[in-house]
Amino acid sequence: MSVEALLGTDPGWIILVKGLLIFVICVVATLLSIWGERRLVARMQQRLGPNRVGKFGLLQSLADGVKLALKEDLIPKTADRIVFVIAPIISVTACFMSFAVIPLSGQVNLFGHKTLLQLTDLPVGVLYVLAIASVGVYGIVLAGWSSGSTYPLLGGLRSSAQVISYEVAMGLSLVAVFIYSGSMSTSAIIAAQHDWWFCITLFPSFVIYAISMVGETNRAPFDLAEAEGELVGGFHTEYSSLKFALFFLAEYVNIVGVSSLATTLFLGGYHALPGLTFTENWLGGWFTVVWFLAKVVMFFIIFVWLRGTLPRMRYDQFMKFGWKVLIPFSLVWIMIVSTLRVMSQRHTPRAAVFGVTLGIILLLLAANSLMESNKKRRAKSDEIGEVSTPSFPVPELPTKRTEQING
Amino acid sequence: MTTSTHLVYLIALPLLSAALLLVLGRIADKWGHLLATLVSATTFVIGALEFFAMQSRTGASRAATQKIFEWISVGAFKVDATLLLDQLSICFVLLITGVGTLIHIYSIAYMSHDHDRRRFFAYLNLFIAAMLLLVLGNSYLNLYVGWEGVGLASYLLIGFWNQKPVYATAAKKAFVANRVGDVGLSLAIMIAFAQFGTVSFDGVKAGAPHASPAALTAIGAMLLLAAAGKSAQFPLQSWLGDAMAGPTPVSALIHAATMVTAGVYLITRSNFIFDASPNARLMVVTVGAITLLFGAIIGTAKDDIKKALAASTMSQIGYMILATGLGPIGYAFAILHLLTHGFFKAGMFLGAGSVMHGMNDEVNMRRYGALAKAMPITAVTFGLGYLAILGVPPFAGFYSKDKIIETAFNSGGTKGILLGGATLLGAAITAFYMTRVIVLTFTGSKRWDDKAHPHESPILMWAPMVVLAVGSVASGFLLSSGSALVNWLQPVVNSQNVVAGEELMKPIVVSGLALGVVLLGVLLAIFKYRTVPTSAPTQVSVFTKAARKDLYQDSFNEAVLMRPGQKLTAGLVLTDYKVIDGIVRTVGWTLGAISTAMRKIQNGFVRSYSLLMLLGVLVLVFTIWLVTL
Amino acid sequence: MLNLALEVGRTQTPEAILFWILGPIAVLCALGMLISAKAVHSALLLAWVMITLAIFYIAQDALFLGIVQVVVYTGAVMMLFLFILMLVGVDSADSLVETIKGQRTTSIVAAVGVGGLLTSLIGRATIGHTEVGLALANVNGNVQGLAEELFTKYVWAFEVVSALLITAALGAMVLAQSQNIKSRTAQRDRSIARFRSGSLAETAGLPSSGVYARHNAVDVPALLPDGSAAPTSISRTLEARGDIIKSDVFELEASEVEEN
Amino acid sequence: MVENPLTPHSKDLGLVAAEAANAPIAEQVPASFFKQLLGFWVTFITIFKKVNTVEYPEVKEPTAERFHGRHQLNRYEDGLEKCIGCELCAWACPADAILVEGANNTEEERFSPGERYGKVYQINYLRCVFCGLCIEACPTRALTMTNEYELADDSRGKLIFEKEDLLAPLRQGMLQPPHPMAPGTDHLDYYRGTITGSDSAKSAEHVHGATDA
Amino acid sequence: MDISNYLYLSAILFTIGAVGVTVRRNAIVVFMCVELMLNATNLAFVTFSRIHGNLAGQVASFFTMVVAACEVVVGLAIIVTIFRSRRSASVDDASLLKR
Repeated sequence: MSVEALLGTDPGWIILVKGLLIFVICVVATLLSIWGERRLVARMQQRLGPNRVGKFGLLQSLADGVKLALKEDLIPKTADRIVFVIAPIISVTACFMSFAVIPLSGQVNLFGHKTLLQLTDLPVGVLYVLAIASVGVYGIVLAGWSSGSTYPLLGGLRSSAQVISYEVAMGLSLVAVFIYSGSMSTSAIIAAQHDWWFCITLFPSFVIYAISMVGETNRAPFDLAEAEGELVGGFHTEYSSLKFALFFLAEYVNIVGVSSLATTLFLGGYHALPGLTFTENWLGGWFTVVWFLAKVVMFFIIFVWLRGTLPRMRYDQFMKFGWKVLIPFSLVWIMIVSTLRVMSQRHTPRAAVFGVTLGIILLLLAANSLMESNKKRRAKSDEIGEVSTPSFPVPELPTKRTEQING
Repeated sequence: MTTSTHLVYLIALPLLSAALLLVLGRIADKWGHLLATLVSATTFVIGALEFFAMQSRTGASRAATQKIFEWISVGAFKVDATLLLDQLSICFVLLITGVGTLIHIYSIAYMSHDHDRRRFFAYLNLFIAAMLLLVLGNSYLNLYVGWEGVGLASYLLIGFWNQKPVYATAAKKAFVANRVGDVGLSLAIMIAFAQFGTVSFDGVKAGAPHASPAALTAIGAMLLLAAAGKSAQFPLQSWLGDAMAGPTPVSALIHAATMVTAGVYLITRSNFIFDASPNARLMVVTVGAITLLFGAIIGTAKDDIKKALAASTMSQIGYMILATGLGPIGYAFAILHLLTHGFFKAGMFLGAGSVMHGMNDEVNMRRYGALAKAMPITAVTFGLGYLAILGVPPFAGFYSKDKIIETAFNSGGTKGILLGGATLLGAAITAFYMTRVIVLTFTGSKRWDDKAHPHESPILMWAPMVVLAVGSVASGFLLSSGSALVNWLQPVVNSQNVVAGEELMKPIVVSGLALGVVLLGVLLAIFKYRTVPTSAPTQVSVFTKAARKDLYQDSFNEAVLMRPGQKLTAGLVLTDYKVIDGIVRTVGWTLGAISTAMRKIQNGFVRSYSLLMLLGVLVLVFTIWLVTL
Repeated sequence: MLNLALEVGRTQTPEAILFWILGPIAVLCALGMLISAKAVHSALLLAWVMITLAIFYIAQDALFLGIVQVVVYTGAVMMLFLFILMLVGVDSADSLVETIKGQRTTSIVAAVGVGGLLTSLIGRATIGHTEVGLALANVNGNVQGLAEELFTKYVWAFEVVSALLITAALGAMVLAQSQNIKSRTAQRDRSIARFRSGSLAETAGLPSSGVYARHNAVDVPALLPDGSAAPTSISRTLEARGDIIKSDVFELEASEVEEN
Repeated sequence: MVENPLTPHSKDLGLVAAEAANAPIAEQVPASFFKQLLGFWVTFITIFKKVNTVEYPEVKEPTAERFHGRHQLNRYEDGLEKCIGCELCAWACPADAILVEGANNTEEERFSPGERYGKVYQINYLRCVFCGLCIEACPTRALTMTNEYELADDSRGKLIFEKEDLLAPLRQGMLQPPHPMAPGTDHLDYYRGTITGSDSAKSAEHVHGATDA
Repeated sequence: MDISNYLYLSAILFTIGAVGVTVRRNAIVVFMCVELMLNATNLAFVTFSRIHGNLAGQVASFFTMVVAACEVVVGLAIIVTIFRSRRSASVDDASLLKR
């Protein structure tokens, strides 16, 4: 049955149930992912992590959440009260909204009703996710501004600049997917990955998306907005209690969100691994949810791994990386992809396709060698030439290694 | 009609190269000339390939077209930028790219000491592109673009050394004279459009037989004016001598071989107009005859080697124009003469350049003499060109010029005798002044300073000369053997559709006559220039004085055109100042007074301005509201 | 909400409900933008108006345009406004007192006049009360339909607009960055410049006053290792003020250098 | 060329072998990209390594011998306090955490062997930085530090330790002061450490016990 | 519902924007009002598109968006430049042209 047919016949209550289900999944995923992250990072540092509340510390996040909610709610005197309250709400709302178009499962039986675990399927679904993400930035910017103090303002500006910049790279990386799937709807993109997942055929896009999704969610090593050494807590420095908890929630739901988008766009969505497709019929189709969640969890583990491994980048390096590496690279990649796509659609002979590919590779290599030689030349020009010794005694220039033995 | 996809490269490549060289600037200094030469050679190769492809086709499918884009589309009026390569254009394409490439090569050496060599080559490429566009366009409008393009390139190249005011003036002069011709062309296009509703060659050709004779004559006259401007024909001939201010390769390429022959091309291309209008043809032959004598006479008195050659060019193009005016067979002979002339005149210009190169840019022939020993290759190649222009068998000029003389005699009646006589006389004078050039330059006693050390030019310079010399020896025979060119051009100009007129003289008689007068001219020149004073004698006849002054062409222009123009301008300026400015000033004063009052609205506040705009919108909307009520 | 909007595009009554709820809110927000003293509040209210319009677009079968409206206007343009507001620091409340006489009254009257006339014109218009609907135009999908229009009929305009975009971006960069075209000389650059100066004397930086000298007052020049005074060691401010003692008094005699 | 006087002599500074001294300085360039990726392997493999965490409330590892823990006011063998109320510890304290008020011993009420004893002795553990300067300042070794570190509490008041909180517990043979010095001894004997807790203490205990009873 | 309601709404929003441009002094707010006017016209375009049943209106509205984005970028850069030199974002302070 087609997606429209499945979704179009949903009665209102099914939509409500699905919405509720998505909400529950997001919140539970947040609680579990905070716990999982803490446990995993702890193991990477040879620690145990939270293990007190509940079995294996599973309820730790819940306990923290309750604690946060019960804390005193402070609003700074210089804050803009209305905006201060609205900001976290925008953040949270936006991050939940993007789940509307993400298919969590294949065809399932929900209370005797055949449907998909997807709220709606838009022809411009992925674009919609990007739009919602751009609205989500408001939460950060407004939180930073409305706090009425310097650190949050700077943090807010930083993180929104970051999110906007990386959104560009992210959008560009998705263009290749659109070109190959011929659609912007999530279900059509999943269907287009029937033969090969896009993470293989469009590997560069996948890499760019994976990098920019980390930048987009303000996560380590790109968590400059909350660089404790520089900005205290970033945009949420002045926030406390439930409002802070909302930001926390938003951050993790965002992570789950971008991970699910990555799953949908590059890892074949809710489909099983190739060769295991028979599992998709288990539990009346509900087993596809497991596949979907497994892939999301894999992405989340990568997030955690990155955080456990990499040091935080410097802000200017980070922006440079986004604008001068990721974006140009994706532009070039899109050109290549569209060329190949047009060739394949026009049934250009295989030899021509290979020729073009070879040419591109040669061009890239040439560019690389040019850059290398340029670098070498610059290094040469950096060398200090001969210097005359003045009339009075001065220490020798440190041109040689002199190691001093201590004590 | 065949559709080709490669024609556009003929124009695009040199244009791109020119743009690249101009845009890149000094970065391209090192390799710019090589790129330009390479591009030029490439266009030649493309042209040659097209030629062979065309040969392999037959009949109507020989001509090839390529539509580049839809250029103008206004209602029913549609002009596409389409290229047309037919039998006529391919001659020009090969000539332009072939001679052009040789001259590119020549210029590498000739311009090697110039700082702006890259710019020079960029202009050369620009010229090649424009000229190719001119000969490849399939409508008058396309041709017009190329026409203006070569005018621009010529202007840029004549004034290439524009640091000298004289050269800059020469460039301007050429440009203005060309503009007069351009007005003629644009008028011709407009009349054609008004008459036929189209400007494509095919459309005009189809419409020509049904048009009114007056319109055809008008178009023909205007086309002739255009041709006269571009090809330095009477009465717009005065710019060509001054155009020698440009670097010698330019003179060779543009002002001898290619651009100046554009007029011949234009008339040949418009053969359907001239065929249908005897009046226009009469004008053409008149202009041709006048110019051929005019140029020849000027040539006898010039001491500047390049100017002497320029006068010769003028005269030779006069021959061609005359030939085009003689009807269908004349077109083919005109083109034949054009091609051979392209070879030997370019060769001789390059020879002159080579001489100048060896003589520290000295141009006065009275300071040359006995250079044959110092530069043997130059002397030999120049000599071959000389023999060709004289029309000595079996050199190229013999085949082309004699045909023209013959056809002129055969055109019938008094007209035939007059024209034939003019061409014969021209041939004699040609022999005289060309011999004079040879004698003054290569033989006799040495008259140069001790500072000059004449030497043979480098291979890059003499190699093109040799190639061109070979061309001037062989091209005539090759092109006319078995009426090759006449047959080739048949589909375009109907050259075999000749109504057999009565033959006034047999060809052999004409040839004999011509050779006789030529011999006369040669002997006269050798006799007259046994000894040559290093400075021109001042006690000379009125005719010599007149010839030295270019037959008073500049004075004529000044008296007839410039002075009355100045008077008119002065009068207009006075009127403008007193009457029009008076009115304007009154209006201005009034407005000023009003503005002073209204200035208070201009308070510098953007918001006030936007409010005024809003009020304007209010008025507008209110008007609409009222109107639709 | 999106789903709802999609639904109502196809039926009449829900669209009316949507319109009569969101329309007045949009008008109120626009009015709020007009009268709020804080520019940030204005920006937020405007952003909401734009989102409302996006929903209206979607309700009118312009799905792609609706999403693009959110991306472009809400996501980029309004975000840019917020950025500038915060970066420039004009986020404090504006004074709403009118300074130009008659400006406010005139403009409100004029604008209301324009609005009233427009409304009246729309009311009288013969076309516009019925619709043809986009079902036919959108038969291959809204995005595909738009793409076909854009890349065939309007491709020239599309290219021109893209050129405009690039030009605008360049222009903005030139305007905003003109002061920063040259990279600032950093410590590293200065250090390299010192070593490149050709003499080792400069490499270590300027000596501080009083070093090796007989006194350590700020107006006493440092002594270089050969005993000569280093005038560069004294602050230029002191020099300008004239608070300086002749420096050669403090130089060591040649004999003293020997002893040392 | 004259030898540069400021050039360090390799011998003086203990430079390593001449070869190493002449080696050019390696340029500081980042490692290759793939080498940098090794970091991911490090974190990954650490997951499977043994955890260093000590599960504290259940498992308590012994501290180091000289761990600076809670203070303790010591006693002589017969139970008399060593503190003489000199306040040197309070003076030495950089954090101003110690308050001492001395008072005179009387024959009826004797807490320490000499003339004076510490009547009030407070250590504020909200201020104490456990530097141990007080220990060094103490002339009678009355103040020492224990290894005890579990000092958390839920009110500020509870973290100001009084004398009774700090005093060492009475061991076998000790008697709760006030009680007189062992018969036939003076404070110098105490100081020299000749006092044992044997008889005198027992008798004193006996006496004490009798009075209690 | 009468579809011309959208047109009425568009007219009202346009009017509000126009008032804002003439009344507000803060250059950035003035710009925002201009954006509101553009948005109002966009709404009209989309509605026309629906009325006439072709996509030309939507295309026009698409182009409007791009041009508006350009305008905002350049405009804001100008505002920033003015603000740097005059420390004020009031349009009334930038009235040098009157002399």
